[in-house]
Amino acid sequence: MEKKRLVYMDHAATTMTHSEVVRTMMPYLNERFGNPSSIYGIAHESKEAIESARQKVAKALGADAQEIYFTAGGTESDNWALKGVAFANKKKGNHIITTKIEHHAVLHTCQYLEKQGFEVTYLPVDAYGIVDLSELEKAITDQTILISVMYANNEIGTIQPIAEIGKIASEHEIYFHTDAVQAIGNIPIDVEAANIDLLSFSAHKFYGPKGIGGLYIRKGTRIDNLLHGGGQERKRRAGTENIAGIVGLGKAIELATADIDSHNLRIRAMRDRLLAGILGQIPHTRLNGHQEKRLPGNLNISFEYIEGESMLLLLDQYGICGSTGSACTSGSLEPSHVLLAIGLPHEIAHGSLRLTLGDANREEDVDCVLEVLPKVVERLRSMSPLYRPDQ
Amino acid sequence: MEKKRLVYMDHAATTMTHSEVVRTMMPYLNERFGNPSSIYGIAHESKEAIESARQKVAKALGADAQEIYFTAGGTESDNWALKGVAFANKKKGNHIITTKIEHHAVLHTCQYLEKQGFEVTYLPVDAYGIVDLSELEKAITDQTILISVMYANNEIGTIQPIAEIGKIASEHEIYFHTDAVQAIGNIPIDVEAANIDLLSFSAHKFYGPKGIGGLYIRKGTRIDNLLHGGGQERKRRAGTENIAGIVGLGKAIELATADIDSHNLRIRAMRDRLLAGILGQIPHTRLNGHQEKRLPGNLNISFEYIEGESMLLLLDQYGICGSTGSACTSGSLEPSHVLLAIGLPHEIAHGSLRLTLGDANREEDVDCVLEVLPKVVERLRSMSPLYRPDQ
Amino acid sequence: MYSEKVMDHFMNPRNMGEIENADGIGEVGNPVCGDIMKISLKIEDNRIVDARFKTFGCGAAIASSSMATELVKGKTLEEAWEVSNKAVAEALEGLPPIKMHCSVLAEEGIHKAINEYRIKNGLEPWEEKTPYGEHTPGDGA
Amino acid sequence: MYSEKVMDHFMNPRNMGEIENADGIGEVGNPVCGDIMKISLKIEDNRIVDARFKTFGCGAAIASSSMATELVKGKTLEEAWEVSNKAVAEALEGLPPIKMHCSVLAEEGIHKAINEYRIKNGLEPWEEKTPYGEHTPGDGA
Ligand SMILES: Cc1ncc(COP(=O)(O)O)c(C=O)c1O
Ligand SMILES: Cc1ncc(COP(=O)(O)O)c(C=O)c1O
Repeated sequence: MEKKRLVYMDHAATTMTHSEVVRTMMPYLNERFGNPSSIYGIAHESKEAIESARQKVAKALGADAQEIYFTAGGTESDNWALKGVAFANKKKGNHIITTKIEHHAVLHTCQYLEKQGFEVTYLPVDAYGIVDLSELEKAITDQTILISVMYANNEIGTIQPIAEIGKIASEHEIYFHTDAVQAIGNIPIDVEAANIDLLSFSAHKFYGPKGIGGLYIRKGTRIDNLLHGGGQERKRRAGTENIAGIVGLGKAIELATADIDSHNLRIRAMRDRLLAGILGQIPHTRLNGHQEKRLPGNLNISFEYIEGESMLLLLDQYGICGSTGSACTSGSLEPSHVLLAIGLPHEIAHGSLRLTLGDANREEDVDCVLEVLPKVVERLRSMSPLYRPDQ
Repeated sequence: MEKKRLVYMDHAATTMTHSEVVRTMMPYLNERFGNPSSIYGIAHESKEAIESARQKVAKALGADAQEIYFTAGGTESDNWALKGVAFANKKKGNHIITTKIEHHAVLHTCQYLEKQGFEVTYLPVDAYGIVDLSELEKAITDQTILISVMYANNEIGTIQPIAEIGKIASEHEIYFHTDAVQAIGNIPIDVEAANIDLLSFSAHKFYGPKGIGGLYIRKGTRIDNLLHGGGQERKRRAGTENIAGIVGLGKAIELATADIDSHNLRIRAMRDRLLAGILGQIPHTRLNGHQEKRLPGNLNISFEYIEGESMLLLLDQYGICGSTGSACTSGSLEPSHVLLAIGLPHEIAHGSLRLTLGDANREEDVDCVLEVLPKVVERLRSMSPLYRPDQ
Repeated sequence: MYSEKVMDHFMNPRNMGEIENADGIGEVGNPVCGDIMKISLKIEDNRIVDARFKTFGCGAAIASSSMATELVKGKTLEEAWEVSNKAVAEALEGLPPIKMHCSVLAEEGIHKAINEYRIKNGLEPWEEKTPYGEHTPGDGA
Repeated sequence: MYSEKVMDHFMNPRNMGEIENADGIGEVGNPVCGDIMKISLKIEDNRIVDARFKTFGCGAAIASSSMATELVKGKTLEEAWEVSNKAVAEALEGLPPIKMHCSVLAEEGIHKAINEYRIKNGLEPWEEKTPYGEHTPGDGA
């Protein structure tokens, strides 16, 4: 089988680091290695580089630089936000509200907190993956200390009504955390306007390096530390700073948020053409998630009668990179909790394919998928005991 | 004042990344960006790169690759080891033993655990910074679940009798953690021979990149997760892997442990010449730590009547990078807890200078410090109200 | 992740399809778990002369079905009954731990098809060592 | 970390030393905290005609002593008493928050030296706004 150029349509999993970002990082991997906690000249350079990156993040989020803390990624940020707020405010209450469709970094942290005596409400979502605001209001008790709702979902791309949630949270004086890992660079964010108290981000999702991320913490928020040790990050996050990573994150967020609209335009156009082509050519196929309120690059489609992993394996043979919500890639029996939460039956959830477009894609990639995917689906259906051609 | 070449003598704070390490990392910052959790070809490359790095770490420690977990650095590893073992074993007991001279990543984590209901014994050390084994034996109770003693101290370089401590711990069936952040590449390590159950390391201390480290966890050790989320690192440490960092760590540990002896020989020789020169030329001066049982590159010297930060500032003017145990660099009133623990009076602790030699140094650096330092000390003493030249 | 053999049987599955008027048919698995295998056998003189599969499932499930049908073709029913999931996995040059259940499913499919034949022909069905459906996938550890 | 002015006064301290037969001497701080300043003043006709310092301490402590002695030289005792730690810090173009206590120490040193002179000359000592030693360094936040 002929290998074509790599058609990378898994930008929600991770992105390639922008070459300008790598270039900005290089000096800090080489001669500029000084530990920013030190006192001599080369340490100052490191310190300044970190503070300049902090400014860039602050600007992208409409925050103050002093409200930005660097972490090792989205997972650490989510863990810190949830555990840190929960433990620091447990005298005030023990109730946390989140949703059924959060990333595991939030869900598993909530499960851990349940073991520690906290109560967690997992809000349901509608068929498009959107949280019901009246359900949210109903769930609030005088014990509620934290609401955590993701900005945009990593699987189906659904964008939540974050400003409305922020308003509800602030009216009830409850801290509001949002996992914006998938949103940065795709949706303009303003933590002030949306009443966000804590916001997680991860550089490798917006063309920055892996292993670096951050947490926005609104001034005055009561939150415990997650990592104890040295006095870095104004005594809130210990550990020698990953300077190259931080510098890369700063550059990446600057690039990703410089011109969100025109960036989206290009990607959304390709995405929409791809969607129309797939739905037009392949029967027994449905789009998961919301038609409008979705990330510009995200497609999540279920193909009945077939299973996702085998689809991915065949696509890989043609150089197409995608992902699936089938349990078969994760080794569990349950397919994606997100697809189940929007009401998909198990067998349909198993047959889902996520294609997430981004900077790596060109129109010819769309052509390639539109040529290959129908064949792949047809081939697997021909093997499937569930499929009858006359269906 | 003429600026000479940078004389970097702060290798214990951080090291420059080896050029070969940077070269090994580069592909993973560029084209090899695939998320190792994915299914397609470029994801496999990432996965293989991670497993190959894991092998290298395992080899360096005498461990099995399946016992190595990557983290964001020494701080996270220390936090994980202590909190993870404490919470997972709290039904067995609530007592932890450590020492007064641990890094803050261990000490502050212990203080956090005390707030959570654990009891912590902080063992004293002798005048050289060595833990008394009979004190350790005496401290053990039937509630003791963990002993955490650092392999080598970051300030005074003292190397602990780790194998003996491991023997005691294993005889009492108590988990033994060691913070080996400063030891890797300087001391041959064998987790089997020394009965170590958990061992922390951080790449930037052995010519690897910042923001990446790891924890060795002996098979069968009961330990909770610290970061909850995705199934990475065999479900024990969530978060998209910092592939470039991991690959860099792997290369760095391979280089650092390839030929410890001859590497040490060179550095120890420079260090000893520097020490002899300083003690010979500058009166009212003493070496802190142990003469023999110390890291090959470590010097920690107290100069009476003067304060450390001003010493560093003047040295920086000559391009010499060092550090101090004076509180004045950290913004607290208390000088280094390590220097106090070995019995130094406050004013002597304030006047300490740490010079840590490593790969960046050549003989001319020693010459430079021996030329500059006496002038710096003399100058500050002439300003000091505590100093009488006839003393 | 997968051995070359698995990829070969996934990309070029042997015996894919259904036998018309099959002598024995076994359908195992369920769509909730994401794997269904349907094995059909042509049996002559107590010997499997043809075996076919249709599978809804992952790469390992498809490769396991393909390999299992290959392994039983030409064997007597007694011999075919002894083809274990381990034999299937080994013939595939190994399966990832979390995919071992696919080979179990293939073994079960063959067994179910053989017993369907036996029952249809008035014979006592043979007993499974582990009842259908009680396999659990590895925990990925 | 430090302003250019701080570095200038640290590298080229003004008025370093001790005045022989000083009219007023103030020693403040203690070695435990890592800063000691000794200020000596030459006073003529209620005016500071010379001021010197010796300091054990960090860069900010040395620069603050240097600047404080500069600021009080030529001033009457009343004027010199009004030279606050903030004035010292401002003249140095700012100090990091965690180093503000160094400027407090310098103010205290001047005050102590002036009062020592006043007591020696049978005058009532002036009252400190904050008693010696009650300053705390910033928390670095
Ligand atoms: C929505 C969301 N939250 C959190 C994470 C975790 O981020 P990371 O893997 O960088 O720790 C991810 C991606 O993996 C994500 O998509
Ligand atoms: C002994 C010791 N432990 C732990 C750490 C923390 O490592 P990191 O800063 O890489 O998190 C350090 C260095 O800072 C150290 O020297």
